[in-house]
Amino acid sequence: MEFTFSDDQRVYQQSLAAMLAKEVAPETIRGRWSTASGFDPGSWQQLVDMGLTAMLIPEDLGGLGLNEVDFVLLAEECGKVALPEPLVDSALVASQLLVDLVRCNSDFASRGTELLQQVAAGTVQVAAGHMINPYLNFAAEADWLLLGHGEEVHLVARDQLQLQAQKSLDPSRRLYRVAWTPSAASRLVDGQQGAQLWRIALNRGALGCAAQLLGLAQAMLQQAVKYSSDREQFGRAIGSNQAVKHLLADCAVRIEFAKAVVYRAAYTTSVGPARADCAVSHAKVAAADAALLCARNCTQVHGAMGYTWECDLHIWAKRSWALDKAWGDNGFHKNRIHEWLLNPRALLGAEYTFGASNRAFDISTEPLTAETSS
Amino acid sequence: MEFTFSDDQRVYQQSLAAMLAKEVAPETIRGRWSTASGFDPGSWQQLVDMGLTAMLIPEDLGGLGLNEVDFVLLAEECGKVALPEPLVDSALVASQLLVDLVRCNSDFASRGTELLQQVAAGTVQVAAGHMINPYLNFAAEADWLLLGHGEEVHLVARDQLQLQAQKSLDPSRRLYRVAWTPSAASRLVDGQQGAQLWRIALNRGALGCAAQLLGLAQAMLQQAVKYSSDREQFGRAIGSNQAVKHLLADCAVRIEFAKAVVYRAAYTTSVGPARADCAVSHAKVAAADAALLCARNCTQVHGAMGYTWECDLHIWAKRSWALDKAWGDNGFHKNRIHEWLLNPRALLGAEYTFGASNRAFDISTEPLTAETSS
Amino acid sequence: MELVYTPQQNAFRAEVRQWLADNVPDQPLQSFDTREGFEQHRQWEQTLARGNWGMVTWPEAYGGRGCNLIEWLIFEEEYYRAQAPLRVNQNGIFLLGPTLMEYGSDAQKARFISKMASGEEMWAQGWSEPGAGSDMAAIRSKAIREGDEYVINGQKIWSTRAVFADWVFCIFRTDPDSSRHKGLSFIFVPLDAEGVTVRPIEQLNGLPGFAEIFFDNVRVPVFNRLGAEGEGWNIAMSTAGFERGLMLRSPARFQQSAKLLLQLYRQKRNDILDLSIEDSVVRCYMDAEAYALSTYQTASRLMSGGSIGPESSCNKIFWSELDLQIFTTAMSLLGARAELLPEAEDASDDLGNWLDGFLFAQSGPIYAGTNEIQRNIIAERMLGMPRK
Amino acid sequence: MELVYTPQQNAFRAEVRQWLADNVPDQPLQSFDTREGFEQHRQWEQTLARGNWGMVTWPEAYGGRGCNLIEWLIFEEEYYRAQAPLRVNQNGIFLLGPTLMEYGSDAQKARFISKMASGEEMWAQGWSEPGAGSDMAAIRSKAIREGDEYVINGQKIWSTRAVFADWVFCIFRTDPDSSRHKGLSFIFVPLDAEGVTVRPIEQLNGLPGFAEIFFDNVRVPVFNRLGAEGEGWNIAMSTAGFERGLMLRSPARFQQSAKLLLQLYRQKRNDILDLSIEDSVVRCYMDAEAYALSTYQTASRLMSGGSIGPESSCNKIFWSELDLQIFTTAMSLLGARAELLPEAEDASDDLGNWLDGFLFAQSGPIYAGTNEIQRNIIAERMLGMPRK
Repeated sequence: MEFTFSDDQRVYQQSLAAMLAKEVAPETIRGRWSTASGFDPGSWQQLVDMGLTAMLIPEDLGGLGLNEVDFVLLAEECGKVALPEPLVDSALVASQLLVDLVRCNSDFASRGTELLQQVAAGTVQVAAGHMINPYLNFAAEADWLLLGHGEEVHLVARDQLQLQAQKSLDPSRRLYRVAWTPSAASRLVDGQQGAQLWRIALNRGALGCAAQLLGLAQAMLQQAVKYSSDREQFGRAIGSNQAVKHLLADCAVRIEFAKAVVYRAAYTTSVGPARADCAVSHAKVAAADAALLCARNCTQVHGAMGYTWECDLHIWAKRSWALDKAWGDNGFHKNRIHEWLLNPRALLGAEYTFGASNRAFDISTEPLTAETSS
Repeated sequence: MEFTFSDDQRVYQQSLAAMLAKEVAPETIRGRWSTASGFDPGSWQQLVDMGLTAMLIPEDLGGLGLNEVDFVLLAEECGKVALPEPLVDSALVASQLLVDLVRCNSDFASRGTELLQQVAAGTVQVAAGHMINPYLNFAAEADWLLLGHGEEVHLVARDQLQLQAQKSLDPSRRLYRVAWTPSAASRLVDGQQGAQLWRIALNRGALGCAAQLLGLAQAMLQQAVKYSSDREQFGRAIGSNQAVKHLLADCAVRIEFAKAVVYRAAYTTSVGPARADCAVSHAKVAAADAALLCARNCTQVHGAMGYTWECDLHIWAKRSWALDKAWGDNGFHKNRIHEWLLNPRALLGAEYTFGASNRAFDISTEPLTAETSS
Repeated sequence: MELVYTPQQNAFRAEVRQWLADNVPDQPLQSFDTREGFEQHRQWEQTLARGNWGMVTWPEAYGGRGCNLIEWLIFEEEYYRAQAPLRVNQNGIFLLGPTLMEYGSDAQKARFISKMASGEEMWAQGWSEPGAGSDMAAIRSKAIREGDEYVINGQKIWSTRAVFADWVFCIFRTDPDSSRHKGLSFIFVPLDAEGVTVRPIEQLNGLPGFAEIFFDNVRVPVFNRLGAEGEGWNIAMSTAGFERGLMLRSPARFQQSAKLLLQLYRQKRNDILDLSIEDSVVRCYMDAEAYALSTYQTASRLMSGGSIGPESSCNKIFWSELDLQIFTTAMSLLGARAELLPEAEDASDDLGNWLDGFLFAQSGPIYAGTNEIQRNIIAERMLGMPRK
Repeated sequence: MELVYTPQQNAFRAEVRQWLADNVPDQPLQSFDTREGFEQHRQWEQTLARGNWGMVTWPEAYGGRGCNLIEWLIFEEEYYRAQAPLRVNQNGIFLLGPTLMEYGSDAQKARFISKMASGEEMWAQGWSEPGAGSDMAAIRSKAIREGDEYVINGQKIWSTRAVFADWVFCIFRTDPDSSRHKGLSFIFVPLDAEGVTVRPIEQLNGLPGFAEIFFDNVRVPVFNRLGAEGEGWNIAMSTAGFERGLMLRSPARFQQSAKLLLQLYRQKRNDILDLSIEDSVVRCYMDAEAYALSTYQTASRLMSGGSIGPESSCNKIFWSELDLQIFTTAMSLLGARAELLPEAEDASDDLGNWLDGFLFAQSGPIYAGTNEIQRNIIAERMLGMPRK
């Protein structure tokens, strides 16, 4: 039982943070808003150069073979800067779905492997559309799209589909409604296999959201602390008011108790993404709660300034409001946990916090735990 | 449209408040706790002398012929002092149920009228057991009890039933489980008529609870304001801390917005107790929310002292916790409103705040409003 | 207590309803935070004024109807029920108007009120300054008397509607040696005066709902001062009192939102998994009704000679938190599509104005005195807790 | 990161589970806030001590097992799972014990630790005074040195377990001219010493969970002072640090409560109308798990050489609010019968200890530093916000 990150993981996190601080400062995000694509190829190339598009791809498929625990701190950093580019969905969901497809469809193995090598190298982008998300973020940037027809998984080239842009409240998000015609040629797996793959993709997508929301929450809190310490009213810093302190202390508490939940979800996904439903749903709910509270309280602490376009806070707040509902909203995820808690076969109690794989004593039947429930 | 109390109503309220301040001070309540009955005949007699047991009985049946609007401020005062004696249930529910029985059962008219005169004069006590309350408070003090068998209403003498005392967390409450044998002789109305009477009784009981909860909330807030203004910590009154101020300001807000809701429920009950479901349920929920918030925040403001038996605060807090669940708990009452809101025939919108009786324009069908819904 | 409308009140409601049915534009107007939308709303104000519906509580002499508060509440209920346009002239008719009637000279009333009422002159409000937001007494902008004029230098911020309005009412420091609440005066400035620069400030939705105003040797006649020199603070407090009094206008707004929320809930509830959504919807409806009931009670009390006290700070907290709750619940009901802007192709009818309302609701606990300041006021002035 | 128990850890869990199954009394003990219940709990402590299970993290030399923090967490999980008795000796083994090991002389350790461990001597805590509750530096009770003794005068309050305990550890002012944090010393006093008067203070449930202690020329040997004279504040802060460190003991308690709540919910849910109850139950379960996860993470960090910082104030707020939420939700599930005392005839099995737990939960946000003070600490020390 060991619940800390390794030095390597922390070093990677810090390198990424340093890079992002330069590449994705608020003024550069505002710059992207006025471009047609909203996508900065230079920043993306730097992410590629740091290995982020390759890291979760297994070594035998041309990647670095790292896992969700290695990635979760990086996704958190992407949240902290409100990175517009869809790195997290791309690396954590789309590439991983490609890997899964390579593993379960031998006819696709060679083409898929080639595609993964291009993805790792940053020469090709792949996006995954999931039925839980009505729109696909940055679909126009993808060369290939993994899409569902029923539960089947199809691979479609961008020029084979129609994209209808849909403006989001977050100008960094570039949503598209995707219309396309499925064919036998585009189908990679049938519905039976696909159902499991989409379920795993959902868990990965929600985990990525949770990690980003955790980062967004911390970034907003940091900004509000700074603003309230600098800004004076009635002759003293507004942050010296107990009411302001307590608004932000409440944010700190929620963030503090979302962290381990998100990291547990990353670990659980890394060892068994199909058995991570509850761990991931818990992470999504906890991180979203923290981010929504920070959006509210940090806006409040900023006063009228917090309600303006020119104050950077809304860059984080709007992303939080959007990600709260992406990859399954609060209701969806709480409901997954509720259904599990009501399952009479669920194993409940402190000794199962980390799942039944930890049990050391006789349990005659094969009961459900948070990690094995459907 | 006139939403104020009359001078007479305010004067009556003040007279009662003055009397209660003497008769029901915390030390006298603590005195009752050590007695077998928990009932103070002297205080009861003073309530009788002030006309409280007679006031809601119609003049033609020997009472004062006042209504729920006249009574609601008095019930609120009973809450403010956490009156142990069951005046509110007795005057607002039991006597009124007797009145209803006299009106709908001519065979019972003369005996019922006699009983009402005795109730008004304070020589006899009648209590009403309702199926929504598992126990009957101060059942042992009643000479006669109105009880349900299915939906039938029966009148039973105390010596015809078995009482099993059940200790409440609130030592002022004297709960009893009531066991008895219904007979044709004890039955006053059948189930068809009874159903409507019990429903009206529930509305009156919940209204009485709501008014008392409103009083309890105000009393707790007042105590916490006083304590925090007097008590010093770190060299100044703890009430000068913004965090303490805001805890209590939140209480004030909830109380402020429960008041008109409770008074509207009193009015609605006075004009049509069978059509007061939603108004009463709203009042119960709003007043209970206020009282529960005050119990929590005012305990918090008192610090360790608020957690002791010797501090009077728990007299009010425990009553609040008990009344929150009496005459239908929060879930029951919110659910009545929810069902009404989902009824496609419900009239919704600001113009129906006071019910459809206010409409001045053509509405061809006879739609439901909060006050006419079942 | 008699919670029934009189036949007269019912007749009044019917009249309002009919007039609105005949006059409310079929299509929603553009946002008044755009140039075009502002002019559309100005026209609507003029339509209202022509029917004498602009400010029903004002005396008939000023274009009103001399209505009492209950009638005003009825008017507002019908107004929101008809989904009539938002009031672009709110600063004028609800804040400055009553202040003018109380403190203005006859000549000032004659000059300003009817043009305000007719929508010909639209007003912005100019109180806050950088460094003097919630702490209004920290105002530094100066209006120095020179003969029959004041010469104004300084800066205002968070001035609502100032981007497209015609006039702004401000408080300035007329005694340069004064401090805090003293030496301030209440002065009107035309926004096209020489030396005035208006810098729009965009809100969360990207539209300039307020502005920063710079005054560089701006000259206005002494006639533009309301009340005596140095009395600005008291007059502004009185205006702020009217602002708090806006609660008398508001309940119908929240009841209408709660009703729309309920309709949305009825449509979506079978698709919604959220375990807490029912409770939220019911609470929103109850709280909106509680707010209305409390307002009717206050109106009755005021009509019997009572006054609005510090308990109005309770109102600010209650409605702003309710508003957040209503729109947050709506966003939950809309789920993943809630983030679409109204101009998105897929933002079909069901998305309505929920997103814009959600963004606007974020400002409720902030403007007109933050809720933290309101809680201080409740604790100190209503409950009597110690200041220090 | 490897979130799997080692085979050794699993074996340890199995051993704990077996021992508890063999030793936990069949019938629940009476409350330790009664004389009889206190002695029952003392016996249980002695049983634990005989098995070396009293404080598994202590060195074997002191009757412990030298367990690391993960093992301690496992022990506590099993302890709560077995519904073993509450720890009456908590002040001793969790607070004073570690302090003694850090600051005590060898002679003091020899004198006090084993009797504490064996349950022979039970400890109360004596820090607060009337007028010095959250503001501990305002202490006025004095211990004046006379030769080899201290002469103690003054008063302590909110002393948990003091009604039936044998000893109390206090801080007193040993330098009468000192103020605030200076001139305080950490001293042990036997509660049967001449001049000591213990006045029980009854809690919300009517039982004396704490006491006021009066000291009237009480004499204790200088041997009873822990650490140097004048160092009392630092030592007490270290003890308070251990108190905050109690979080390392707590998660299992909340997880067990949440599990029982869930079982109650499964039984009652079909009778329950409350629209928000499902959400509450799910949140309680999630938050209890979040608290456990966070604690495992902290334990891992501490085992890698990290330390507990101001973020422990987050713990206090989180668990105390969670505890309130769990028991408030249980009361909602129990409905109108929730108010019955455990001794009521109808308080059959389904009512359990929920009411007593609900009452006790009210104290959570108050004791060991109110949540308001914790929020100040978070804001100032963890977030770095300005003090004034």
